[in-house]
Amino acid sequence: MFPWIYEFHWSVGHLVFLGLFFSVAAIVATTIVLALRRSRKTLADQGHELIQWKTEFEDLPAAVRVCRHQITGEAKERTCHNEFDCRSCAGHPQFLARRSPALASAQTREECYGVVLPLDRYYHRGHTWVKAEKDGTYTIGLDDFGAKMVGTPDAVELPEVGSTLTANGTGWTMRKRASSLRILAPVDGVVVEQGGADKGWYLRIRTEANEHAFRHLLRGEEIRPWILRELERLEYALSSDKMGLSLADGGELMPEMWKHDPDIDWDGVWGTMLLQA
Amino acid sequence: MEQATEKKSRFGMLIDLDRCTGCGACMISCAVENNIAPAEQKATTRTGVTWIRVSAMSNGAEFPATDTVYVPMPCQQCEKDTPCVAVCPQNAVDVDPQTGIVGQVPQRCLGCRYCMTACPYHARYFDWWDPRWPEGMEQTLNPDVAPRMRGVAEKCNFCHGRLHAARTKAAAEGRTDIAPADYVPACVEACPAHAIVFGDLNDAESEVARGAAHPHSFRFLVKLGTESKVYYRSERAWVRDNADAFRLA
Amino acid sequence: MDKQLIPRGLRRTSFTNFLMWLVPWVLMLGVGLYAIYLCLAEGLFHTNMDNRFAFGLWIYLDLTVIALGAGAFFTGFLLYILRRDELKSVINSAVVVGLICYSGAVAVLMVDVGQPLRAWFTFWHPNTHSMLTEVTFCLTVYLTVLLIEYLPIVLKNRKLRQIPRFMVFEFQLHKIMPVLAGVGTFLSFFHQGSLGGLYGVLQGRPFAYREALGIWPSTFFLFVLSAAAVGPSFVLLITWLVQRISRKQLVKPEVFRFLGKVSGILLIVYILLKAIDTLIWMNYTSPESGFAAYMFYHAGSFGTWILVLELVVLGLVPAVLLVTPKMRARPGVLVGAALAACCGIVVNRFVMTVQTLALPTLPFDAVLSYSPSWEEIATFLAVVAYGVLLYSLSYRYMTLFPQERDLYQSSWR
Amino acid sequence: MKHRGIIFLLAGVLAALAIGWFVFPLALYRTEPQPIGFNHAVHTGEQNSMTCDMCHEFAEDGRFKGIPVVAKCAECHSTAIGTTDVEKRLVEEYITPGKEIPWMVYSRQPDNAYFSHATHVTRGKMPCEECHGPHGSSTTLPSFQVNRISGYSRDVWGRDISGIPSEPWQGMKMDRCVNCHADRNKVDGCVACHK
Amino acid sequence: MKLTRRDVLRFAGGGLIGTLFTPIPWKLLDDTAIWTQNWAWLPKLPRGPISTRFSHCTLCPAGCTLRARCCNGVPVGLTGVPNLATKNGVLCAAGFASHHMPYHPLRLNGPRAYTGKDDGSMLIPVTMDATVEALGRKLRAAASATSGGSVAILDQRPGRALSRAYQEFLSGFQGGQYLVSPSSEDGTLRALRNLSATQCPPLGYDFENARTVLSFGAPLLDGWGVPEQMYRLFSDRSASGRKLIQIESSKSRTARAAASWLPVAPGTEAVLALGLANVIVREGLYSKDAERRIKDFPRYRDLVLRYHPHPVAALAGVDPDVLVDTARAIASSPSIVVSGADPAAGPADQTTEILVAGLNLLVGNVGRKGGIVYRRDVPGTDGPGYAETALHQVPDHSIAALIMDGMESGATFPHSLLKRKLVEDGGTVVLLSPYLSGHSAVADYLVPTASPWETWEEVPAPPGATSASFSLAVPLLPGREYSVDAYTFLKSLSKASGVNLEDHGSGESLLRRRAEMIAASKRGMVYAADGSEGKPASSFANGEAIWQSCADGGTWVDDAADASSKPEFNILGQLTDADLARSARMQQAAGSLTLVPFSTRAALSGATISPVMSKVFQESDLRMNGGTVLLNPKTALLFGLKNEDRASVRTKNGLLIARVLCDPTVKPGLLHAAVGPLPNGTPVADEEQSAGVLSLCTIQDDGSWRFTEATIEKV
Repeated sequence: MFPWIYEFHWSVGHLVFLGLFFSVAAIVATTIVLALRRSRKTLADQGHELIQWKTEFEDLPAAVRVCRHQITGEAKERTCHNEFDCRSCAGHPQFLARRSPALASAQTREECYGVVLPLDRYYHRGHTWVKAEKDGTYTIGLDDFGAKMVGTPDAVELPEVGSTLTANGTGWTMRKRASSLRILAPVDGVVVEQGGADKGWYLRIRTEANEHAFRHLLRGEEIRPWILRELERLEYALSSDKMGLSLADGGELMPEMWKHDPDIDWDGVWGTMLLQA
Repeated sequence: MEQATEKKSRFGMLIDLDRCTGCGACMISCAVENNIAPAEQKATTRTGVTWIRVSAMSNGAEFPATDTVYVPMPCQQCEKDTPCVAVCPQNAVDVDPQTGIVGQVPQRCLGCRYCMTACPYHARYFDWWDPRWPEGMEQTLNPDVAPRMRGVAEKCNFCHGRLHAARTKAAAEGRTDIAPADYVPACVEACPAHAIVFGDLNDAESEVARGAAHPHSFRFLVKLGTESKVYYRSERAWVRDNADAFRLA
Repeated sequence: MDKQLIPRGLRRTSFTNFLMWLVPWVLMLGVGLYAIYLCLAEGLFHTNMDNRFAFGLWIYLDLTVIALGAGAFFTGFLLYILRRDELKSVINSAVVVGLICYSGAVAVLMVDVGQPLRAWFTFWHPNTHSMLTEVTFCLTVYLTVLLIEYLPIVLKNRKLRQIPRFMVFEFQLHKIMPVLAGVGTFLSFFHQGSLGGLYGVLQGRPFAYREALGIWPSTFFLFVLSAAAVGPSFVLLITWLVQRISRKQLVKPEVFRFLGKVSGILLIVYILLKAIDTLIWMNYTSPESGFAAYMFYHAGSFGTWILVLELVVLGLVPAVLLVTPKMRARPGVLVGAALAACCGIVVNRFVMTVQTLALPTLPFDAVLSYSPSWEEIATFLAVVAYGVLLYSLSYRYMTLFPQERDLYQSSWR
Repeated sequence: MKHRGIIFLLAGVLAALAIGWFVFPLALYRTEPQPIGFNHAVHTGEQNSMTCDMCHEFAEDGRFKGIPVVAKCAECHSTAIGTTDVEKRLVEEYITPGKEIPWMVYSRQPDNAYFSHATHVTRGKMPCEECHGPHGSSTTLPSFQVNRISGYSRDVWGRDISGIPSEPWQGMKMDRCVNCHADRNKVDGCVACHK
Repeated sequence: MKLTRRDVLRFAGGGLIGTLFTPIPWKLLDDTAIWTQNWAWLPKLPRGPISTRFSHCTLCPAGCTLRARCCNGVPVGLTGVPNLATKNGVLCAAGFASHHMPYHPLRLNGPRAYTGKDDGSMLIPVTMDATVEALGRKLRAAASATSGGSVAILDQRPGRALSRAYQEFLSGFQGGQYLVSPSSEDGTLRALRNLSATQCPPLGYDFENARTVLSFGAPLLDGWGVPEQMYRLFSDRSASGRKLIQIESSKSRTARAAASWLPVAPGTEAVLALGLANVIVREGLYSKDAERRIKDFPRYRDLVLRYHPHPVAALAGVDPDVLVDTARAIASSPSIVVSGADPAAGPADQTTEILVAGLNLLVGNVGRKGGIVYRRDVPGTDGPGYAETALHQVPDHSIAALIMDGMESGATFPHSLLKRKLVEDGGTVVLLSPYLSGHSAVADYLVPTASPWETWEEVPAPPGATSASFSLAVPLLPGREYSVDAYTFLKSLSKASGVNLEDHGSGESLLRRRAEMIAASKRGMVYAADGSEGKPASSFANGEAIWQSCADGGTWVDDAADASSKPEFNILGQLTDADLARSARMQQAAGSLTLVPFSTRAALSGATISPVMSKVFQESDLRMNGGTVLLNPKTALLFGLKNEDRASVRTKNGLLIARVLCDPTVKPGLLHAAVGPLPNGTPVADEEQSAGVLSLCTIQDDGSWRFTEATIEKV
């Protein structure tokens, strides 16, 4: 195998054979080392949050990855390949440019099927919102859809004050029954205060945000079609798991809705609805 | 140190099938010489270890025209593209450049048995069992040949234990070449009908070289191109005509 | 705990049901492990192999299993190198099947050799002329590659993903998967070929011996081609089987059709070349070594029917079915043809290994038969059980079919 | 602590190195006492100036007899010549009852190796020391150590656990035979040295 | 500082990396591989000084000279000694492994007695003293008039000094019988001596000078007589002017090598002999001298003339021209006509033996160089000896107590033959043997004697030798404390049974005494094992010097006997018309076969051979293991059998499950059944199988068992 071991032949065949073998072994080893080094770097750069979202997004069903412009009816069929990050999407500005201002609603809140969503804030498709506060900070919370669907969490684990949030990364985690739910952060920012369900928000953050930084979030006239679609999705998630069950009376979303049928794979339902694999 | 020059030999054999009576003395003397263990209870003709095996070859004619020769078949010591050497993954088989003997080192062998599938003469054997002798009988082992462990292939090597002894003797007497009389494989020595001749094929004067050139001499499966060094001889044409391939029953 | 490991949104049977499913396989594995112990600790006399049938059931099935496991490399090749993205939906499953096939084959090989503790001598003192050396080197490295390819699938498990470094490593590893796929393809080319060469170089076995093209006998290339041809068929078959057993739709029908098409095209090429090779062997190679080819088909119970079976019934027929879009569109025909193609390879490997050894060479030789001992069968079944167990665990706790959830949620659209 | 991780890693490496290089050899080899002491130097020294082959003889057929039998010792020591305890024991325990001394042989090769002293010493004129080192001038016998796994004498691998001989004569593994033959352009097959 | 799990993992990881830089993994890898090359249960080679000793093989009566290569004094390899002036030069397969015999797994390690007989009896250890005492009682009882039988000794190795002691011992009993095995080798010679009307000296075959040898089924080239001599004389068909004609139903190894072969129908040999005689008589080719010496020549001639070659040839299934040629060949040159059969098939029937002997007389072979010559007995045994009877010729139910000495070597016989000769209630059988094999199954007492290589053993002249000889098997190994010297045992037996036996010390001193007698006779030559010229015995100072020479592997060979003796014979004296009638063709029932047992000398059913003989008996199909039957492929087809089938063989005596092999050299209609050995030393299963074949045989009125009607059926 090596020149210093007897029976090593300096013949062409022998050298080519062993050369190929060592090359392949070297390539495989290099690949592993490369992957390890890159992982280290990513971890050091705190890039893992984004990576997690990136990979999980890939695994989301196509039905979830529908573009917001399809939801609003602006596009016929359009699947997002950009991890819902409209900030770097080339198509999004064109849609915006074409959008008629008349679409804007005069309402201050949307309410359908028992879900109440105030329009004074931006919504993330993972059912969080971000709202500008008067003191220049922003509050982040779980929207009514999410809150009703999950109910009162058994435990909430919020990031420490001073820690950084990444849009689409982990905002905070909640435990409900046996499920551990990761709530996606709607925007980048630094946590300045921890909140909770009782305060109406979960996190207060400081961010360098501008309009562009919030571009990927849903707003105004987009909320209603989106929430209708989410309801449909929820109903499907529930019905496909257990035939016959659908949303409670008239399709209204009830608080602690899991209690209607605790045997459903709620972990799966919540995960699907909160966009996590 | 002075460079020892040794004569390069090509040891070969010539087996006279007309003389062979199929008595089996070669097989037993071989087993004793080479420390081949007795069979286990369940061993059969197909799992047994016999470095030289005597098989009966029939002319296929009906009684009483039937005729049979016994064919003693040791390793044929193939010379060219030796089938077993080429296939061994870890060089446990080689052709000794000094003697032309195809050597098998059981200590290197991993027991993959590829060599056995490669050998058209079925002259290689596998140790399916641990070698076991009845209690006390291990004292009778030939000190010049190491017993093989289970799980390796083994085969005839022209009694290289005897070659070693002859070399040691030659060296002790200050000779570089062994005396032909000092090196005779056990089966050759044992054959009561003197049907086997052994010697150096490189030596044109040797009995084996002269015998091999005889028109009645032949080798088995010669068209496979293995250039074996074990020749056979028979006056009977049907024996020679049959040597190239198996026959349909 | 069990629930926490199952990928979110996938429906899996209850843990009890799953355990019940595992029990028979664990038992099978246990019996096999005992047989393996007997062979390793006492000797290979526990097998029914003998000096003439030096290779038995194990080698035959190893060759078969590795040919079928070719789906892993070939799917990887199509996906990562040729960028056929539709295969994304089966690549994970293909990798697991490949891993099972290869690791199982290597495990059986370690029982098959008489002195497994000396197996490393092949690396230390390699005889590079031996096809087996090539096989050993390539198999070892390729098995490593398969393990590395399997790693991301494991790391993607829901629970393991929660550890950031695993998640990131998985991501990074996945990014350079094309390199590994390329390496895998390279290695597979050689060892699939070498397995063919294993018999093709046997000058002393005129039934198997083939003329060389370059430094390899023609069987080298035929084996590569045949493995590549049935690999996709086997992936198709396994996927179909898992669908039937789990009663779920796991991939889209067009994936099946695509796999069938690839298999069919390659099979056509393979059968063509194999036919040419057989004709050359019959008319030149074999007669020149002193053996008329017809003799091989008149000895013992091996008639020319085996040739017809291999080349026509289980070769040309499925190939034609698979390349015809109309036939391919019918699921029954598609699966049936894939099954036939796989059986064709099973027969081919049988002919190359078992028939080669059964046929005599010497004039006083007879056609031999061989039937494996219970230890041999149990050892092989242990590998099957191991495969089922590994696949079941992977299927339950890992995402083998990325389209599964999608398909399960897509009907409402 | 910033380097906590690396410290534990290094500690692990160091512990492994210590165990591997110093504890492992102790565990791998079993020391067995020689049945009786022997002073080569007394025999080969100026006073007696015996040569190796006076005791380590060849048989008629060229076989090397190895360690001499007690009868050979008795040629001189039929009764004690000196005053040492060892010699007294030799005479009392072995020579007088005619019992062979169960020597443990440092350079014993396994059954599968064939080595002809005649070829190397008689014809090749190699000095004994080239392989056996200055064993002939030792005053005491070194400890005899057996590899617990392979059963070989430690001297076959070489005293140094690394396998790299600290002296040219150390180690009697196959590499040494092969390398020496290769240096002399001797091309041999396996059967040349394996029996 | 608190130790966390992560710290431990790091430490372990570091350890793992560090270990790669230590010898641990690499050395362990190497050592485990070396371990597989030397594992503890692999036998270790003997190491020690190499020496050479000469001795003689005692496995069969041929008594070949051999050279033993010894390590530490223990024989590790045997070879024949070529170029000797005496009889020997090569070894047979069994002989090459005879040094394994002391370690045979079937070795008896103490006296044994059967608690019962024929009824699942048990073998139990007994003490030597108890055995001797019990036997003494039984012998005395047997000798008494009321027992209905007599005391007999079956000597499986006759001609030794010990044999003489046995004869002396027997003379102490009323009607004591000295028996030998029913060997076929000297059947013709025995028949000749029985035909003699006047005193006939001992006889031997002078193969060296014979030009034609006609063998009636004797396996001359398969271990018959002195194998080396046979191979030397007959294996080279083209070179020598010697002609071997084989009359045998199948194409055996001998028939294959013979110059011509007459595939005779089984059982028609006697008729064939008459046909040959017919040609010789009609063509006047017989010896005129012989005509004078055959006292009943006219009657013989009349009988012979009734057997014209054509009908005889038709009956025997041979070519009439070949028959005539054969007759002319034996009449035209010094020839030997010898009857015989495979050692397992026992002696030829009496009629055949007599008629074959008659052929020798007819062409004048007796007393002629190149024919059947006279020889002398070993000094000390000359003069009126004790009557020697072959077991099969003893009257039935005549033996009340039987002592059997030695292992089966030259011949074997079915247990049923032995039982038939014993008194009705079974009598008492004692077997002196080192091994638990052979007839141990029918013995009441087993007395362990020393195995070969552990004791001095006399090797007398082989049967049919042209002159008497004396050589020794040399003990190279220390005897086992449990083995008994046969002579010492005989002495204690004589004491216990009250018989007078002259005490000559031990078995060894008995042999030394014989050497003394040879020295005193001043006859013969002593040939050393180194192949040097022989020295006359008279040149040796005393018996001790001859003993010494023999202990070094030498052989004493007697001088040629006086050829002037002209004994007279009655050929037909003992033959009745009924005998002749019986010699017609065997009637074979439709759908049945003729079972013929076969084996090789020294590897008979009960003979003990080295376990390594499995190479030829079990690990190849060169020789057949017990329980194998050979059939002509055509016959097999007729019975729906093919190679490697298992089949049940049935005769009127029993049933045997056998392995079937098709062999085209077997005459159609014959069923060759192997009476195999016990190569790998497993007594029970194999012995039942091999004893089985012989137990299937029907014993004829004359004590022979060559042909038995049988059927075969696939199972």
